[in-house]
Amino acid sequence: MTDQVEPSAPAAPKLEPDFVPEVEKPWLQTWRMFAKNRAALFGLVLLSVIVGMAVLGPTLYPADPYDIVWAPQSPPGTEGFILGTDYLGRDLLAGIIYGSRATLIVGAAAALITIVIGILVGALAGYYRGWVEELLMRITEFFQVLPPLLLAMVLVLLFSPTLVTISIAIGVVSWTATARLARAEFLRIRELEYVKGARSIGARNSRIIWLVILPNAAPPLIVSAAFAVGIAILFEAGLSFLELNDPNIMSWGYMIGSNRPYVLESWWAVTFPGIAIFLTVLAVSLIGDGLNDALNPRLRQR
Amino acid sequence: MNTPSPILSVADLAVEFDMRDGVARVIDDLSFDLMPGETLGIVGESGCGKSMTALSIMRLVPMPPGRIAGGEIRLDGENLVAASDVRIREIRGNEISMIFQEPMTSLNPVYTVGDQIAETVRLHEGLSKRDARDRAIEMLRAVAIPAPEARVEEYPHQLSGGMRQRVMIAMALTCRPRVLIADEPTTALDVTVQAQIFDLLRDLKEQTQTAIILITHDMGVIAEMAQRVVVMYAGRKVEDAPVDELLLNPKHPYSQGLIACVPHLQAVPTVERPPLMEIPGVVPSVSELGRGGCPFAPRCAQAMDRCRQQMPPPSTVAPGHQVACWLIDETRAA
Amino acid sequence: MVKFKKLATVALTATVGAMFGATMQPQTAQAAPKAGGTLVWVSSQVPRHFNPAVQSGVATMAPGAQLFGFLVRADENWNIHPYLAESWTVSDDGLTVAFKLRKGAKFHDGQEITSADVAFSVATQQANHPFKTSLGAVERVETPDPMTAVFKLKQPHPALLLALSTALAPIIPKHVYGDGQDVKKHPRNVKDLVGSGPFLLKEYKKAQHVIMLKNPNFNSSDGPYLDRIIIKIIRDASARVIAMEKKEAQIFPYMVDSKDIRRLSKSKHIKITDKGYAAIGPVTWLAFNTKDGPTADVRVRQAIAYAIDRNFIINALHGGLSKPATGPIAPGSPFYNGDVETYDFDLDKAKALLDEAGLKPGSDGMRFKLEVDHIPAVPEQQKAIAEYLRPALKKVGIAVRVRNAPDFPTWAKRISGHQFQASMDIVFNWGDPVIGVHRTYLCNNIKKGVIWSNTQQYCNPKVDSILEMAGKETDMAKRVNLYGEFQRIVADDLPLYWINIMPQRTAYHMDLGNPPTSVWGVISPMDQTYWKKQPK
Amino acid sequence: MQFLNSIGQRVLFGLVLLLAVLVLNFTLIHMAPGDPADVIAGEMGGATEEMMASIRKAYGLDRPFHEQLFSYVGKVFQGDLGYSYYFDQPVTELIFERLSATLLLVLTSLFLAIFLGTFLGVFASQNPNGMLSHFVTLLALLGYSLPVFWTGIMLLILLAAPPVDLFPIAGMYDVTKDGGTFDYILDVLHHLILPVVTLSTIYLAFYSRLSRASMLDVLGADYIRTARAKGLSERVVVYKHALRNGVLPVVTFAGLQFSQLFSGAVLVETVFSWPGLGTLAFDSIGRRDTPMLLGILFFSALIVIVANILTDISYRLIDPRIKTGMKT
Repeated sequence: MTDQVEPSAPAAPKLEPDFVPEVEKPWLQTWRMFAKNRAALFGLVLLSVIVGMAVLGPTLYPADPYDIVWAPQSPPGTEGFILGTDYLGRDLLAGIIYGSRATLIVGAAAALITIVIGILVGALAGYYRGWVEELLMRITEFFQVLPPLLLAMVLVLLFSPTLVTISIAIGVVSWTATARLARAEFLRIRELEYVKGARSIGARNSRIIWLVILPNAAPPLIVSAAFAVGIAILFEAGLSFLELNDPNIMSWGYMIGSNRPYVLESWWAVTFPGIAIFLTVLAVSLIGDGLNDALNPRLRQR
Repeated sequence: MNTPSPILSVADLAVEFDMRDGVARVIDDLSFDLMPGETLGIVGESGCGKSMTALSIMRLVPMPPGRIAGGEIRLDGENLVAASDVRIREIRGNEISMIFQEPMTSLNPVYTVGDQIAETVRLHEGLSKRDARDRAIEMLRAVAIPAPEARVEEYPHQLSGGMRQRVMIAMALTCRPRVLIADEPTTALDVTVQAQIFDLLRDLKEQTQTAIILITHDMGVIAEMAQRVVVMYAGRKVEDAPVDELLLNPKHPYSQGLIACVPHLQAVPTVERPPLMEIPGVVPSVSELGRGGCPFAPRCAQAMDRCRQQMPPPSTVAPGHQVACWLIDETRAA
Repeated sequence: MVKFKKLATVALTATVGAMFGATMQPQTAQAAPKAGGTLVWVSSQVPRHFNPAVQSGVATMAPGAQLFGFLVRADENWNIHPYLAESWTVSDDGLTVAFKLRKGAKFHDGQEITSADVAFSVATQQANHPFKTSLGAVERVETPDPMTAVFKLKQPHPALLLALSTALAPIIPKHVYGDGQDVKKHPRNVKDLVGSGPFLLKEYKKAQHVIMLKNPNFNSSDGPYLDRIIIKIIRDASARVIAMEKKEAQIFPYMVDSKDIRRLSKSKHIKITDKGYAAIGPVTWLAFNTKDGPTADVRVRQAIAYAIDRNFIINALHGGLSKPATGPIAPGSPFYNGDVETYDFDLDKAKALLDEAGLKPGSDGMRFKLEVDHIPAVPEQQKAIAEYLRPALKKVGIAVRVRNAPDFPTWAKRISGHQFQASMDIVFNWGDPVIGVHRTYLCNNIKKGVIWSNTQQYCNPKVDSILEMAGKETDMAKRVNLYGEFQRIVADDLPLYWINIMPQRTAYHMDLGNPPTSVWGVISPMDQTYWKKQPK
Repeated sequence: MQFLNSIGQRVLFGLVLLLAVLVLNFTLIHMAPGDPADVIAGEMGGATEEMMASIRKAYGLDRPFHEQLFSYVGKVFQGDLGYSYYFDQPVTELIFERLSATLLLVLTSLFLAIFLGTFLGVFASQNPNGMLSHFVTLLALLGYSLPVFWTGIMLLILLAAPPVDLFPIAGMYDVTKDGGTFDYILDVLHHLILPVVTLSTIYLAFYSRLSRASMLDVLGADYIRTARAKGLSERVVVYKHALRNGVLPVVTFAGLQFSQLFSGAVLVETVFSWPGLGTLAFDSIGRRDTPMLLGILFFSALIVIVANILTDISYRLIDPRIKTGMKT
C-alpha cells in the first residue's frame, strides 16, 4: 500500500465514545454511506411514495380505473379529475394509481428472474470453471447476440401477453449482464483465502457457493438488481407501446400504448404515465447509484 | 553555515487536505536541505507523509482536495511553490525526476517503453523522433536492460517488475536531472531484485552526480545508500542527522524504535540479542493530525504530560543533527 | 363540418338502369381541369404488390386502380360509365353481356389492349382473387374479335357491372402475366409493371413511398391531369395527420379515426368528404359465438345488445362521426332496411333477459364472465369498443375480459377456429350484399379455419333460402324485399350485434379539383383529379 | 499470428452461435398460433378453405416441423433466407433494402453517443465536482430513466408538429423534393436528427457516465502520476495517456450494447416511421411473416456478432495487454 493520503477517506467512526474496537455491522455502515448521499435518499423517498401509492392508493382513491367517469379526452382538471380522462373517458389518476401496482410487480418480478438466472449461471460458471464455465458463458453470449426487445416480442407473441409471460420474457432476455458480473465476482472471490480455507476443511461446494461466496459477492449484485428493476419497467413500457400487453391489467405502459394514437388530442394521457415511469425508474436508479457508492468496497475501505 | 549551498531546500512546508469533516494537515513545519551529489534518506512508517513530501516537491499533490498551505521549496534558490505551472512542467522530468514505488502500475500499459522514455526527451530537449528513440535505447542500456533495441518496442506488461523499475529509472534519468526522488523504489520487488536496483542507483549516481532523495521505511536501505537521513512521523520531521550519527546516536524515541526494528543496525550488537522490538500502536489517521502535542506521544513509552500538550520544537543536538523531542530538554536540563 | 349525405333513392333507379345496359357519357367537370402538378397521398399500409387481380385490400387496390384500367367505371351515384370499354349490351335473359373495347387503348408497353387480355384478366381474377362471388357467375369470356369481349353468365348477376367498375377487375396484360408463372407471385407485380391505366409505376420503396407518373399515352381526351402521384407510407397515425397539416401531403383517403377527422377538419386548407366509400359499407359489430358458452342463448345476446349504449360509442368514442348500424346491410345501400329491432340502450331489459336466461348475479354482483376479442387494428373501432364493454357490461353483471391479440393471425386463428366467446370485428359489405353480406349468415359458410366466413356458426334455414333467392333475383324491387325480410330475421336472432358504420373519409387540399368521390373512391381511377392551383 | 488465430476462433464460434440462433428462432416462431395463411386471408378480406390449404402448401407449411427446420437451416447456409410470405420476395433482398436505413440510424446514434458521451465524460472527470460533472450526472439519469419511445413522441409533438415545425415528422427523405445529391444528403440529415437524438439519449447518458467513471479511475492511476512527473502538460496527460486507457470500457460496452441498440431502433423507427429493419420486424410480427422475422433475427444476430468481433479487434489495437480470448 502506498502511504499517500487518500483524500476521499471517510473519517474513522466517531460514534462510539469509548473507541470500542468493534467492527460496525456492515449493513449499518452501508446505510450510513447511503444516507450521506442526498440523491440516493431522494430516490428512496420517491420510491417509497410510489410504493405507498401502489399499496394505499386504491384505498385512498377508490375509483375503478376502468370505469367511464366523464367525457373522453377531458383535459386535466375537468370536473375534479386532476389528470383528466383518456380516450374512453376513464380517470387517468385512477389509472396511474392502479397502474403502479402492475408496473411495480412486473419490474420486481422481471428483475428477480433476471437476478436469479444471472446469479445461477454466473455463480456456477465462476465457481466450477472448466467446461461448465465454457458452456454457460457460451450460452450467455448466445443470449447476448439476440436483440432483447425482438426476442421478448417473439416470446410474448408466443405465449400471449399476461403479467407472468411479460415478466418472464423480460427476465429471460436481460439476465446476461448479471451473469457476467456474478461470474467475475465468483472468479475473484473463489481465489481468496477464506474460500480456500473453507474448501480445505472440506465444505461442500453448494455450501461454499451459496453461503461463503455469494454473501461476499452480493454488493455488486444488489446494485445490479436495482438497475434491473428500472430496466424491466422500461421494457414493460416498450412492449406495451408495441401493444404487446394485457389490456385487463392497468399498467403505465398500457396507458401509454393505448393512448398513443390519441396523443395529438390528449397529450396528457400519454404524458402523465410517461412521467410516472420516468420518476419510478429515476428513483430506482438513484437508489442503485447510492447503493453502488455505499457498497463499493474500494470506497468503503478508504 | 560552512557547507556549500543546498541544491534543494525545503523550509516550513505545510500540506493540507480537505476532508469530509474538516482540514487535515498532513505535512507540517517540514524543513530539510539536499546538498549537490548527496543522497538524503527520508524514513518513516506508512502514512507519515514521506510520499507527500516527494509529491510536494514535484508539485504533484492532488489539488483539490490537497494544497500546499505554506512554506517554500527552493531549487537552486527558485521557489517551486510559487512557480508557474509552465515553469513547473519544465522542471518536472528535466531537473527533478521521480521514481515511484509501484513499477507494475507506474508505466502506461498502452504505450511501448521506448515511447514512454522518448516522450520525456522529446518534450524537454526537443529531440526528433529518431534521436529520442536512440536516446531511449541508450538509457535502457545504461540501466542494464539486455537487448535494449528489442526491448524498446515492448509494452510494460511484457517486462518483469525489476525490468519495469529499470525502465522507470531510465525514464527519470534520461534528461540528466539534478535531483532524483526515489519513492520506495524497491518495495514492490523481490529481495534479490531490490539489491540490483540499489546497485544500479548507486552506479548511476556515481556517474551523474545526481542528488537523490530516497524515500523508504527501511532503515537498512538508508544505512546502505544515504549520507544523511530525515526521520518523519505523522507529517513532521522528528529527527535529521547524518546517517552514521543517527545509527549510532538516535535521539528521538521513534528513531530509536525504527533502528531497533532492524537488529543488525544496532550500534553495539549484544551477544544475547534482545527480542525484536516493535513500536506499539499505529500511526494516527490523517484527520487526527495537527491537534497539538507530540503526535508520537500516544505510542511513546517515555511520554510526559508536556508531550501531550505541546509540540516540541526542533533543536540541534550535534552539528547537522536536529531532534524534535521534549526529552532533549530534559536531558539538557538534567 | 363534415356533411353526411345519404344516398338518395334516385341512386337506386340509376344503379338498376346502369346495370342493365344504359350507356351514359361521363359527366364533364364543371371547369376545364388543368394539367400538371404532384399529388402526395398518405397511407398507413405497405402494399405487397400492385396487381389487384390477385390481391385484395386497399393497399394494393388504390394504386392498382391508377395503374390498371377496367372495362367500366362508376360515379358517385352508382352510375356506370364506359372506361376501357366503349359500350356494352346485355341480352334479355341477362346471361350475355357484350363489351366493345375502346379503340387505341394500349398497355404501358405500347401493346394494344384486346379482348384476349380481358378474357385472361377475368380468368386470372377468378382463379386467384379471394372474392369468389364478385365474378363467380361468369362462366367464360368469349372473344369473337379483338375488340369484343362477350361475358357468358351461368346465372344473371345483378352486380356484374359494379364488380367490373373497380380495381376488383383490372385489365392486365396477357403477354406479361400469361407466361406460366404463378400470377400471385409474379415478379412483375412489383417490378417493370405493365399496366393499362392512367398512371405508370415509377418507383416503389417499401415502407417509404410509391411514385406513379402520368401515362402520356393513356388514350383519353379527358385526363389524366396530374403529372405525378406519390403515395407516402407513414405508419404513425399522428404523423399522418401532421403531414396533412404541414401540407407535406395533400390527400389522405381512408381516414377511419374520428380523432384524425376532427383534427383535420380544423385545418383551413383541408376539405373532408365522406364520398368515395359508398360501395364499401364497413360494419363494426360485436360477433357472438352462437354455438358455445352463454352467448349460445339468444336472450343473452339480446341482453348484451341492450346493455350497450350505441350512442355513447358513436358520440363519445367516435365524436359523432360514425353512423349507427342496425343490421347486416349498411345504411348507404339501396337494400338497407331500418325497420328492425335496434336494441336501444335499456339496462332493465338487459337484466330481465339475463334473469330469464337463468344467469343470476353471484355474490360479487357478477353473473358470468365474457371474453371479448378484437382485431389488432383500427383501435377506435375495435379495441376502444371492447374496452368500453368492460365498464358497460359490468352494470348488468357481466365481467368482461378483453383478450388482446398481438397480431392479426392470432386473432384470426381464434375466431375462425371458433375459439372465442365474443369478438369485435369489422366486415365490409362490398357494394352488393352478394359479395360482402351473404358470407356471414349462410349455414354452408360455417367453415372452420376461414376468417370472415360464418364464424358465429349461425344457422337459420329460412335465412339461407332468402339469401339464395336474393342472390339470383334480377328484379330490384324483389331483391329489396327479400333483403328487407332477411334483415328483420337476423336482427331478431342477433348472431352479431351491429354497432356502427365505420367512418371513412377522405381529407384533401382545398385546391384539389375532382377529388376521388365515386362510390369506389381511391380504388377507382384518379385521372380526373387535378390541381386548381398547385400548392407550395 | 496469435492475434489472427483468436480472431479466427471468434469467427468460428460466431458461426456456431448463428446456427443456434437459427434453430431457436425457428422453433420459437413455429410454436406460435396462427400462420401466414391467416394473414394472407385477412389481407384479402377472407379466403376459402381450399385457398388456405393451397397457401400452406405453397409455403411448405404442411410438412413436418423437422423437415421445415432442416431445409431452412440448409438454405440459410447457402445464403438463402427464403421468401417473405407477405411480399413474395427474397428475404435477403428485403433486408438489404432496409439495412442501410437502420445502420444509418443505429451507427449515427452510437457514434454520436460514444464521441459526445466520452468527451462529456472526460470533461466532467477533470473537475469531478464542477457544473459540467453535475450536468453529466443529471443527463445520465434522465437518459437512463426516460422511456425512449416516449421521448420520441414528445419530441415529435413538440418539435415537428405545427406550430414549431422544425423537423420532418416521418420517413428518411422527402420524395417530392427535387435536387442534387447534396440536397438529398442534407434532406436525409434533416430527417435523421430527431430519431438520432431520441435513440442516442440513452446511450449518450450511458457513455458519458461510463467514461466519466472510467476516466476518474484512470486519472488516479500511477502511470498518470508518472506522466505528470515527466513534465507533460495536462492536455497531453489527459488526451494521450488517460483517454486511451479510459476508453477501454467504452469500447467493450459499445460491442456489448449493439444488440440493445437494435432493440431501441425498433421503438424509435416505429415512432418516426423510419424505413429500417425495426419497423420491418414489428410489421412482420403483425403479419406473421415468419421467414421475414427469422431473417431479421438472424441478420441482427449476425450484425451483433460482426460488431463484437470488430470491438474485439479494436480493443486489441488499443490495449496491447490483451493477447488471447475475450475480455469479460
